[in-house]
Amino acid sequence: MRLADLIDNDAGTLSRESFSSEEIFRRELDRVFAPSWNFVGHTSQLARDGDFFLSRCGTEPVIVSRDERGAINVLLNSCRHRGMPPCRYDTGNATGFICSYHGWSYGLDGALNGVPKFKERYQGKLEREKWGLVRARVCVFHGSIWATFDERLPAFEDYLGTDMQFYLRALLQGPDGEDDGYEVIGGIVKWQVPCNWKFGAENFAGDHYHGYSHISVERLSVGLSGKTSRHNFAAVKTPRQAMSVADPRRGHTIRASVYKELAVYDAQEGASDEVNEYYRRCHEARQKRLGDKSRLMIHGGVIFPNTHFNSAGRTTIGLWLPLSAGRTEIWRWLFVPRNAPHAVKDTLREYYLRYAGPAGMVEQDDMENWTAAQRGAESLVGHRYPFNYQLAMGLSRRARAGEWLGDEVTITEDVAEHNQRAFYAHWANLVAGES
Amino acid sequence: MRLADLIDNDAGTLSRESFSSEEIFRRELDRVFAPSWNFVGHTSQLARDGDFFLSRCGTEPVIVSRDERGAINVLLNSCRHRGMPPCRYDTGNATGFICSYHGWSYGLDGALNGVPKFKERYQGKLEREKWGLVRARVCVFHGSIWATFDERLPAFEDYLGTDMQFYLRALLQGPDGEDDGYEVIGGIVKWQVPCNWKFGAENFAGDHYHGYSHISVERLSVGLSGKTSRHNFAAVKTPRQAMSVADPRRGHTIRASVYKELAVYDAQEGASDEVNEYYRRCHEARQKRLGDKSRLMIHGGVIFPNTHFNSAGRTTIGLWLPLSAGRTEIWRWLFVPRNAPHAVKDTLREYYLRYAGPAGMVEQDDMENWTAAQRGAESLVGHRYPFNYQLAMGLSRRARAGEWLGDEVTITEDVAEHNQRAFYAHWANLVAGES
Amino acid sequence: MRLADLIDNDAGTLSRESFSSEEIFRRELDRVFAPSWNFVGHTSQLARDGDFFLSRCGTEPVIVSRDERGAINVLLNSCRHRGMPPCRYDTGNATGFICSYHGWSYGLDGALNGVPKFKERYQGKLEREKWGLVRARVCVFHGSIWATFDERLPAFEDYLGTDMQFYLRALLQGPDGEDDGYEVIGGIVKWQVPCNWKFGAENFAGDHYHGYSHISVERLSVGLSGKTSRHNFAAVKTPRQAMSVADPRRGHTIRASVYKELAVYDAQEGASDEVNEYYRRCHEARQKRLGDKSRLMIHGGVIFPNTHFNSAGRTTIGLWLPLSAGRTEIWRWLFVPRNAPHAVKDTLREYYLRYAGPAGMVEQDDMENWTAAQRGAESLVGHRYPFNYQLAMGLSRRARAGEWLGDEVTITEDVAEHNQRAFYAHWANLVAGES
Amino acid sequence: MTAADRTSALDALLLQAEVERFFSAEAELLDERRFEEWLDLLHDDIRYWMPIARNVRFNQPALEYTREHSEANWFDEGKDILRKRVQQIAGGDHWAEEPRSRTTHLVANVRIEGANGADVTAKSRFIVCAFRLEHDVDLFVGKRIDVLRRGDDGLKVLRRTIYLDQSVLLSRNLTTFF
Amino acid sequence: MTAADRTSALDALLLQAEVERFFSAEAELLDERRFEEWLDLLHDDIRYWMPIARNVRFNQPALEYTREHSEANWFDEGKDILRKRVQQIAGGDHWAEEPRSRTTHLVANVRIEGANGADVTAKSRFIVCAFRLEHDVDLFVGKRIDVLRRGDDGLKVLRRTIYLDQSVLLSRNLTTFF
Amino acid sequence: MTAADRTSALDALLLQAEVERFFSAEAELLDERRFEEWLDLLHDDIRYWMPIARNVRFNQPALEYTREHSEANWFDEGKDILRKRVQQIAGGDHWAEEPRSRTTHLVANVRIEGANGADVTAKSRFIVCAFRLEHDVDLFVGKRIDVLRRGDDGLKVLRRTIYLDQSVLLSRNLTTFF
Ligand code: FES
Ligand code: FES
Ligand code: FES
Ligand SMILES: [Fe+3]
Ligand SMILES: [Fe+3]
Ligand SMILES: [Fe+3]
Repeated sequence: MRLADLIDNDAGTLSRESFSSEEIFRRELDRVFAPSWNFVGHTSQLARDGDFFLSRCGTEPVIVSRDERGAINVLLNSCRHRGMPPCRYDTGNATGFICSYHGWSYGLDGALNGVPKFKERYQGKLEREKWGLVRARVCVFHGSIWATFDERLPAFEDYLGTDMQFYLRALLQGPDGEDDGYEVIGGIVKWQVPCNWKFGAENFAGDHYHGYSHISVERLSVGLSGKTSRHNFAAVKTPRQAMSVADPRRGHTIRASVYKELAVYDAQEGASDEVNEYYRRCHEARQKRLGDKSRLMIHGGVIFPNTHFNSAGRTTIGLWLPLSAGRTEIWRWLFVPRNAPHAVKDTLREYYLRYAGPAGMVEQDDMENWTAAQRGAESLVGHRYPFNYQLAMGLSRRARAGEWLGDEVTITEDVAEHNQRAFYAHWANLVAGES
Repeated sequence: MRLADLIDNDAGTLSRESFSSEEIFRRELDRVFAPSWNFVGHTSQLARDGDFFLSRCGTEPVIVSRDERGAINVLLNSCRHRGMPPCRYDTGNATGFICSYHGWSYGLDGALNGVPKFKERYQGKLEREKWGLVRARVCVFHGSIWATFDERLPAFEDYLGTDMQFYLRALLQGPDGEDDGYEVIGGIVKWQVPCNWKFGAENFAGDHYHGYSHISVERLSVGLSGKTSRHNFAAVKTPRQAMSVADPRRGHTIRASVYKELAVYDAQEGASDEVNEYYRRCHEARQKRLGDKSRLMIHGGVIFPNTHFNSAGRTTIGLWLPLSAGRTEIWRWLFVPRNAPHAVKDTLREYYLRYAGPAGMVEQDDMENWTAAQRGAESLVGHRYPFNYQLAMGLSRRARAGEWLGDEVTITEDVAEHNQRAFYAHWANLVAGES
Repeated sequence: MRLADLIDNDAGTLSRESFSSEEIFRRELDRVFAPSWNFVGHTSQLARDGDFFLSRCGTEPVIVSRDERGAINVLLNSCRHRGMPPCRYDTGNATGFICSYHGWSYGLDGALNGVPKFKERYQGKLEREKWGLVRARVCVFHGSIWATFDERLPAFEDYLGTDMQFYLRALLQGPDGEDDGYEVIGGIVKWQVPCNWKFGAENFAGDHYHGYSHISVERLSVGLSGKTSRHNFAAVKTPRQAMSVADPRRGHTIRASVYKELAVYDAQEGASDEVNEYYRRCHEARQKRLGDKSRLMIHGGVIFPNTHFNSAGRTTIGLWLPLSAGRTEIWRWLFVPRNAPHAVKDTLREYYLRYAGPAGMVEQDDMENWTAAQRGAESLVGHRYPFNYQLAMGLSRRARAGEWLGDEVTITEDVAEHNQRAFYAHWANLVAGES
Repeated sequence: MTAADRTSALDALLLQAEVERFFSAEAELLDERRFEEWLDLLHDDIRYWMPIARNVRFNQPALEYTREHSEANWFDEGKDILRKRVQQIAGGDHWAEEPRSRTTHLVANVRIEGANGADVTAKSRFIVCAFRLEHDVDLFVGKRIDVLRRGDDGLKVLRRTIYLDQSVLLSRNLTTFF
Repeated sequence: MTAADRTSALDALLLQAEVERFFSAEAELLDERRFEEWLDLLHDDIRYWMPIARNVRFNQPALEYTREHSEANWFDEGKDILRKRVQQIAGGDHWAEEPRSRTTHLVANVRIEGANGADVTAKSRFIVCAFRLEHDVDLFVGKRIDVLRRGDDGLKVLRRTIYLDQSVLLSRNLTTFF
Repeated sequence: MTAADRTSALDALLLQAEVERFFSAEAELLDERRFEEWLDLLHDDIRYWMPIARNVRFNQPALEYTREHSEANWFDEGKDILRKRVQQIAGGDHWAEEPRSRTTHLVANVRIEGANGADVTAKSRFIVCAFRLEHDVDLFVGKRIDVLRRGDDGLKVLRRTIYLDQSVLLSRNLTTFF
């Protein structure tokens, strides 16, 4: 197919080959993933100097380490001699990394410190300072760690844009509205799904519409409020307005609601008295701290291209790591309020485990549907029939300039495929545009 | 290699890359499978309105359904919204299909009947009548159901041609010679073989020559006559002439025999008195009904490209579904005479089970040989040495015009690779010719 | 990437895509493997007429047989009719091979002797003498059997070159220095490693530098001397000089040492008195027979491209069979001195088993490192950072002309990546050069 | 428990052990390709049935497996056909098993569901792995229900139902016994 | 051995057989999708825990599996959540299990590590295969440690620890019970 | 049956249970990487042999597996080498096992073939799964024949023959014990 035909923004349709063509997948690696900032972890995973953990920066295996000077490094986990990963432990504390093949040794900052036979046999030929581990550019944003190997990419803040800085910062605020209010709980959840990575992107970007996927869990009570439904906020009586927020120039998207008035606390986290009390206090502290802006409830979103986050009572960040057009590996970080009592952390943790991931009663049905939809994207006859993104088309508008919702972004209220359209419009520019 | 060199019709040779090249495989999907009529099932599988079953149309997953008006529909099993298959049951009875992703619902005829939030959020933007399940063209031929997604293809009857209409109709006649005389027994046999789909095509097209593959089962008695050998007709004393019949312009082929005189019934299905009596009566009814034409015994054949059938006491239809150059999925329908007593149906069924498929004592050795031959097709040195199709070359002739054997077809008597040559000549025109 | 940039001989670097690109892999099959001589086995595997075994010639499955006239044949194991391998037994004794598909039968020399229905149905159309199994060119060199399907390639001796003839002959000399002194023990060790075939090539070519890979086994005593370390010669006190020997025009390489004076026997094979005595006698016989040249100890090497050998107390020959850029199958032949007492053969055999292959305490760590290094070769960011081959660059020189070390070859003393550079320079000429 | 309870509990144990030993010995005969001896473990009236699994709606379990005696099954036969299969392999000319596959029959979760008169009904789980030639691997997983009949010469398999978990068989052949 | 030794040895045998029978019967309930009945085999206070495996340095085994009650785990829950999972599947609208997967739970190497009072601790190995739709196959392999408590209505699972050998789960879902 | 028969039948049961317990405990030691303790279960004169499988003509079964003491085998060694392997892994510098693989040893179909004097011969089937790092999975399947010798400190493995069903090993390494 012609790349120009991948998307039809006016019709609100997208070619199925966007999900199934290995040729397009290779273009994505080159034009979407390589020039992007990626979430790689959180400062709470690096409490002490020498702490490290393995992560991924798009397709690339990286070491995230905290060195002797407390600086955070993101290093390509591949020896410069023959490519062997010098670090093979998911997590730990170390003074450096020794490659097990020929014994080159690297510092926590990637510096090539030791080379067997360096003097005798390299005789100055090897410029050691040029052969350290490849270092990524790093940005720490309210506790979250971001990296890229693209030297020409703008700084992370510009990559985010003013408005998305506001939303991402808000996401990382604790329930009491304090900045950098969360910490990661041990254990990153990792699994694979036989579908294209964009099924996840568009789901997290703004799929308010797939309620039918979850009718089984909606029958039950899995949230913290004890009310039927999977969401805690289902218990809140204050009326709210769902909305999709997108930055069309950058591809970032937010799923959110705005309460029509300052929300009353309705024990939506009332799993137990202790938890209830904690959240009530946080609720009040948050309204005091943020005032009118506390009407905002972020459900989640996507930092373009593949960093997904959930909020609204479940703060998790996920990476959708592209393995092939039809296969994706997912890594999920789970967050709890840094200063909460253990009971709160444990209650949240259990809620995440029954909600999210391959054992999550909610997301299991997402995974099943995405996997099945991938087969449809691979149908050859199907390639003549694009996917439909017409939900609430023509109903978006620029956010009211000057208002705190932002003025770079566009918004659609209520259920919509607004964010998906914005995501794919930007994606198609990168994949099909001049490079 | 140059596509022009794929085949040498004069030398009777075919390049091994025809079986192993993924590039040629992709051309096949486009030029051989897309523009073809495919068997997808049988009317006896749809006894009641609302009955449906899943099938394949070439590479495409389809729903075959009988709607409220009794009409038969063949629908691409892929939701128009995001591609999810709205039907995930191999078989059943339903009033329609609801997609489990966002809940779009379709009728038995594929019409998009229900769309959540249709009024509020699609606001006339979504033209529902244009977004039903993709409907294939359908033709019911003497009980067999055929479909294609190609709008430009001629009608099924023309695709078959006059003579092949005669042979396919004959295949579908019961043992007593009555039209549409068979019904499918429950359970389609499905399995995968790591070889190219054409190994099956040429076997069913006309491989009278591979007796050596089956010497082990020929030692034993697996047929209904109780005689040693795998074939019932081995028991018949009336002399007959094997022949290969091919339609060179369309690629269809038939394996058949013609008895030199009206055949005597030699208890070739004499498994038991009841079965014997049934077949004796059918034998006489058939001779009365068909007269001289009853001398014809069809062994099987191929409706181009990948619908295979067996006859001569074992009426089965198989689809060879191409997964890749080196892997094929096979679906096999087993047929019994619609009006036969249970004892006959059960006897036939047991004969099929011990003969055909992955548990079939006969076809197991075919599968093993095709799998091993695929390795030979993949040999790089082998690519310099084409396969040999010279058996009985130059011995074919146009069928005697006006005679009931047909006048569009060409024929070779006795063992030959006549049909394989005709099949591949047509195949090479499609794959290598101007499109 | 541009093929011209694959290698930078001046900088001593090689692109990681050489190991991970499927496109380069396809070029290798065509330009490196097809035009090469390959070790396929040893005459000691063919004691009697009719003996045969299956092997590989590069990517090609072959039968190695000894016919009625005692001649050795290397035949493509693929029937000329439809490609089925006529031989499916790893080893045995036979009068010929019958294809199980249609029963064509071939002689031990590949001649097509039998064709069912030859007279009646091929009627002279089939020129039987042209349709025998494809025969490879064969060369027996001091007991080792070599083959190629390339008609234009020079004779094996010229392919080896004068100096490499000397080294390969030396490798095949028994411990007493007698030519063709080894025999294969039954059972070829076959396994697969998920890495590119060249990781093995450069290891066997001359990786004296990866000692760090083996620190675990160096802690223990696995050699025959009883001394700590994996090598028998670790026990020898006579000083020696490690060296890397390469034929830059042909890509062949040798890992060797030269003792500074005639070495004393230090019970390096002193596993038991019997073994010790045998080797002491051999040691003396060898010095007598070879004189000054007995100072040479070959550790191993590579006959370009993928025939690897080990020596220095462990005589094994291995084939690295390329399956894909990222996967390789290894076949390993184990050799023992033809005339040694059983105790010696058994002692050596046990040494091989604990040293080499997937159960080998030494090579397990090689396999692990190569597998991990392959991931590094696949890193997309890594593709911007070539592998480093600068060890002891600029220290090589032409071997002293006229001296017995050879004058076609170049040499570096001590630890070096000299041989890797020579191997890859030749490899890159073939892969990237005009063809 | 009472002495009587204890005695019957131990009797149950002895039966359990006998059945497990029977299945293990049977598996060895198959893996060692002693097929003739294996046939001797089958009752002359054995019914050997392996239905085909279908994907159906949760409330239609009756449709999930093809029916015996009337629908297509992987196997649905008696001793006569099983004997022919053994004879076919024995000749060395049944190419799908020449050279022979290397199989491992693993039987676990053996639970005796009941015994009445001469018949014992046992449920079990199986994994059958079949390796052949250089690289081929087939994995067959599922459940078995056996009815064993005790005669003068010990237990014989009177009825064997094999539920294979695959729907589309991912292997080219079913040349092994279950 | 003495009569007393013999008696206690036989008692141990009876207990072993009881526990194996319990696990086999449980596996059958799961594979036959009789989930409500399966719940009855679980103690009301059951802790059902499956940690996530990490790759760590050989001398830091304590880091290898995520901790109960504080870190991310595949499962770390009680009967209330397990019951919800059963209720979810029961409806026929839990798409990840509609149509149902075909599972085989194979339990082996059952070894009773100790019994004190009403509680029996048993170690075992499992292979769970889950096939669904036309082609999907998932293989789960690992170890289990069960504490079974004996009550008036027999044994119940009081605590189940499941060590899955995978680190990155190669399957899209964990919709089966272990 | 007679009281005497019953007694000997129960004795057989006790032996069967003892052997199964031995194999289960052994598997746990391996999966828990308590290799030193595992060595203690091996007789000092143990022969540990795993031949290589070849594809041969049906009537030449003697050629199918490489011969002990004279041909190439996967393993063909005694306790000295096995101890070295254990020492190698113990150091944390044997890269093929650093970080450690997660293994599950599953032993089934244990059948005691005979006992004479101090020696018990048992046949069994095994599946050994080895997972390592993020994604690597190896599956080893086959049969085992063990000769166990009873001494003062209980049973020890005097001889272990391991028939692996693979011919070409599809894994890069065999760093686990069987
Ligand atoms: S690959 Fe790391 S030191 Fe050689
Ligand atoms: S994919 Fe079917 S409704 Fe969305
Ligand atoms: S393929 Fe060998 S005879 Fe036909
Ligand atoms: Fe969802
Ligand atoms: Fe056939
Ligand atoms: Fe090494």
